Amino acid sequence: MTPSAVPEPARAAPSYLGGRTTVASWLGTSDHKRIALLYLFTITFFFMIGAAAAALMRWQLAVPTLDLVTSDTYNRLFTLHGVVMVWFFLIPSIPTVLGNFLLPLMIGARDVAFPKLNLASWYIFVCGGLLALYAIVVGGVDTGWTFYTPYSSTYSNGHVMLMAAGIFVAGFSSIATGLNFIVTVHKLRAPGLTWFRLPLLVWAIYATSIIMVLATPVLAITLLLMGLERVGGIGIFDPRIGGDPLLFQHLFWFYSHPAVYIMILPSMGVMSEIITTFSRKRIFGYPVMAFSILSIAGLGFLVWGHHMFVSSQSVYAGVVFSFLSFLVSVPSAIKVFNWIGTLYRGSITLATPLLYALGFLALFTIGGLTGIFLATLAVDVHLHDTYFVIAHFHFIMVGGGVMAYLGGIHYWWPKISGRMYPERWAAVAAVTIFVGFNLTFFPQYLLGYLGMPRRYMTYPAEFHTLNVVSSLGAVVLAVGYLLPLFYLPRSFFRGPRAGPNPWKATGLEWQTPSPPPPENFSETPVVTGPPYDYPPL
Amino acid sequence: MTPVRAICGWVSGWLPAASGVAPQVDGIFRELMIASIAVVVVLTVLTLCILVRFRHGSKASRAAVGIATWKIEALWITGTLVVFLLFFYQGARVFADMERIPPGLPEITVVGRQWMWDVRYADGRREFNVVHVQQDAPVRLVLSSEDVIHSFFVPAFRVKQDVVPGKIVSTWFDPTRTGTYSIFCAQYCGTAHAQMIGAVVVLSPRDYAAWVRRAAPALAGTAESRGRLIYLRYGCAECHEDPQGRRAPSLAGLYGTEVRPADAGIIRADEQYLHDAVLLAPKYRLPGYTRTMPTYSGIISPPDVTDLLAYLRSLRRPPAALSATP
Amino acid sequence: MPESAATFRRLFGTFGALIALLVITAAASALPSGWWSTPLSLLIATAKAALIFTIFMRLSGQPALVRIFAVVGLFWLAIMLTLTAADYFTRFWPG
Amino acid sequence: MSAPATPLPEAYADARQRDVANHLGMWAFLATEILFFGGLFLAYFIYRSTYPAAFAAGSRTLNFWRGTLNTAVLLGSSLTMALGDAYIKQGRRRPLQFCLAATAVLGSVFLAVKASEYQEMYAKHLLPGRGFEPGAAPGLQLFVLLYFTMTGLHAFHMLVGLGLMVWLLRQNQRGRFTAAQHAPIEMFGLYWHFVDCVWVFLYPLLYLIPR
Repeated sequence: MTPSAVPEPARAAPSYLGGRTTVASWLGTSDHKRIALLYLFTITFFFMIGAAAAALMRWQLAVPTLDLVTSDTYNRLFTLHGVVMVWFFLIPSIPTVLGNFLLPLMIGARDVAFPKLNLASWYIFVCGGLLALYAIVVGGVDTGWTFYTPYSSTYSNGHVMLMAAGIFVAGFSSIATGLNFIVTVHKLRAPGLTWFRLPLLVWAIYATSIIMVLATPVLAITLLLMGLERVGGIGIFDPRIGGDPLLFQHLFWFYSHPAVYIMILPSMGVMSEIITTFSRKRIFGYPVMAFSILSIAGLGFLVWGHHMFVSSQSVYAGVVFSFLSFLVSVPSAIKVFNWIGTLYRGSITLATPLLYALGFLALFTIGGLTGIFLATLAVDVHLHDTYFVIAHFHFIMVGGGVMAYLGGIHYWWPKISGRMYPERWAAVAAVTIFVGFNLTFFPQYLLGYLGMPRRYMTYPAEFHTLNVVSSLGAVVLAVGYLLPLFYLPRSFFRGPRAGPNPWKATGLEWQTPSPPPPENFSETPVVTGPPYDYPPL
Repeated sequence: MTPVRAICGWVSGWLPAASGVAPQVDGIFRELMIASIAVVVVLTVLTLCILVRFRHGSKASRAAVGIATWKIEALWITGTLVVFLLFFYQGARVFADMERIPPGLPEITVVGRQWMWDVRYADGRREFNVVHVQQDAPVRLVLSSEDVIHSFFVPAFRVKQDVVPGKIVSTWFDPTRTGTYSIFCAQYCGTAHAQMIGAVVVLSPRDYAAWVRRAAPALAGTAESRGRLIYLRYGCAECHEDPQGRRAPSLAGLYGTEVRPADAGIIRADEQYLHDAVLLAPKYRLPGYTRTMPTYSGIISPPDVTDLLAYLRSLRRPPAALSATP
Repeated sequence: MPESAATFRRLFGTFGALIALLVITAAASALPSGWWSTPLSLLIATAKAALIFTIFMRLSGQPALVRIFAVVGLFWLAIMLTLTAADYFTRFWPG
Repeated sequence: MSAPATPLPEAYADARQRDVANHLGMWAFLATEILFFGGLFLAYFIYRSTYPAAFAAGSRTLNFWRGTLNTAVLLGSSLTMALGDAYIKQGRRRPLQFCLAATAVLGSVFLAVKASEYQEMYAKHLLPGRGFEPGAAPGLQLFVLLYFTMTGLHAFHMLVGLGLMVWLLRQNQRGRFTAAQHAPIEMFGLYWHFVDCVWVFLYPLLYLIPR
């Protein structure tokens, strides 16, 4: 049934938005719902900065040699795009916004385990963000988001220390959030809510939190060592005294590959929620889906070497990491099959969240399959560090991560704001993003196969036509991303009122008024049945 | 499948397969493309049919699926795993061939330096950003970097090898088709990373011989002769040709043999060992010598080190004259 | 849990054991070394750390979940060490 | 879980639940510390296997006796911390005050001995960088770099610990801690014992490399 606007519900309790609305009440809140909105504004701000850098890069790359920016500025642009998008948008996106808002609601808790730590993690995130912003404003960094030594520690003249400090601080926010969610899921589940009755988004956020807690410290030590080497002029990665730059790569990728699973796992949780609701059917193979999430989180720590196949890493290690990389992609494939299995014999309503979910399904499948190309040793030798890799991770991060994030925002918008988003505009935006995305990034697969290296500001003429298509696609994608920025804030104040459960979905978060009262539930709910317990069709 | 095979063939035909290994890599790439396109087409059609057939309000039957779900799950888990392992095995097999360098290939030293490729041939000729090779004559590239990490990438040969400072890495290719193929630097290395482009010129045997005659060697004499001058200029003989053999080990015939340092088992004295011995002072302590070798980094320039290594490699052990070797 | 005199005796006992282990490992390093000396010193260090974890940090009295949290960090560290070693110790493999 | 008589400020049903949650949170934090130091242990492990001779030489430049003394001092501070924790569980605040002070003193002694070692290394031109002893094997400078990084990071954690102890001493003076409510002491105890465990591994790896 299409979401019908519900007459003005009797105001039982003031919502978390009501009550004290002074600035101090927002900046001093320890209510997980308000902290979620604080994160929402912050990461949207950073998304726009990263997107602006991407727009400039696509403009520069529209023509083989264009002097829109100098090569130094271009290097700072792609570093800015990488750092801001990875650490200040993608990693916090679903866990800190949807996770913060929904985790306590979904497990029937009053708040997260350590509310004050939750607010502290937002402040730490803002401090890290300001440091990184300051580093960008005063001149930026030209090392790439990977900070490979010896360039980053000895030869770069950008503000590497400031940027590394910003990321170092933002890492602690990631650890604090992860730690908070792990203890919350273990300790604050409602009575009767056993592990196998948890919604899959809770599983996904739990697994993501484990990766956040266990991977981020290695990034911290890596940036610290790189910083020491840069400040002291001498360091353990310095080849001049026998150090090995590959050790930096091992330490960096030990964090950074699990980090890409931090970015994609929550999206898989959102997918399971949206697809079950809009096909009004129980998830296909719940235990397999839950174990797939955990095995992705676990195996994700074993595969980092596939970033270093051609970096003079030993052949034996290459074979080991290639094998493990193939293993880690099996759970993702299973999840795609299970989502389609869930749609099968369901009663499907094509609302915007499902449009985003179907977009995710298509783009994540292509992204995942091209990941197999890169895991195949012989083919990776040719494709490594080319635009094929750029297309691969954008299909996963943007085609998968951002689509699921937007789908989640639209799906839970009635719960967050108490009002419905405009269905027509939202559908237009979803389709525009899907079309623009494919136009932008699919040509890059071909460019990559033809051998166009990444991080090139100018390129030989034979790559021209595909780059023009990609740059045009970027324009369409930009329009697609701007639309929600207009209609969502408008609908926050003037959208039609949505009742507690506009989608008629199962799940504890839909059994409380929307927007929910500060203490979430008047009395702690008791869970009796399995998750996604839709009546047989 | 013919249209799919045609598309893949058409796409992979854009980039010439100009080296021995290229057809194998393209073969695996084409198989991967066919499998991926097949999966995407099947899943898309399946999803679209489901969306239409099971839309809200349609009359299609919603009875539970007869087969136990775990059977279906087991089916596509094993199916996926088997297909993946097949691709893994093929990729690893071809990769092992690509990495195992056939012995005895002519060597070209390529030094990556911020934003150029410094190419030196065995007979002393030196070029920048251009490598001349003969058709169907496999060549071994001895790669090193003087500053940051670069990556020697020739798309037409499907060859790519990161060039890490402080490390000598070798790769090889067998150019099968004549023509000029671009070299890119694939690993970000600074401001002019995008301008660090070179070319591999593959000549037919006749043209290659003409080029060898015509191109005047940029440097006097061969690498070995220049190496000997460096060997004498820095007084290596003073320790390494000590008649009693007490000050330092003799270097004659050292290249390629095994060395027994005090505490690290058996090490082969290859380029890396000699390069480190000269620039970084010996990693391992050889027992029984009075002098500790000073480090020459910053004293002997890297190009000279390459020539010195060439000279050391040419030093064969004179038959019985040297009694001093340990 | 009630803090009886036994707890204090246990603490002092543990401290004694730690100091004893320290003396052993220090003495062992003075002896002529062999292949065994590094593994031995690491074994003793692990024993000392285990003592501190279980008694001083009271892991023995904690529910299973807390003990898992205590060990998971070490397990992940082991993953990092072994897989990186897989690269460094086989660099000369293809000859 | 019975409905709480007075709703707890946080979302917990009872104190036992919150105590376990505190321990879970602290141990998760210590897992991050294990991996944080883990990066350094990985670097040590790789470079020691690449430059065995230089690391053995480097280990000989360190002052064995001061290292051993420091280990004993730190084990002692762990004991006093554990005693303090046991006392407060009996509700006895004065012995806790004494134990905390003893732990702080032992921690300061450790840092003082460590500072003297650094000074001695400076005197022997073993500070990494330009002033490094000319002609030394490259691995030696890597060993010294790792020595300073590992012990420096450990010393930093000790300084943070001392700072927290000052705060705990003031809180205890104001009678904040009772037998029922002493989570900060227990959590700090875990942190302090962990820092001691790190040194337990640093000591043999740096000081006891066999000849």
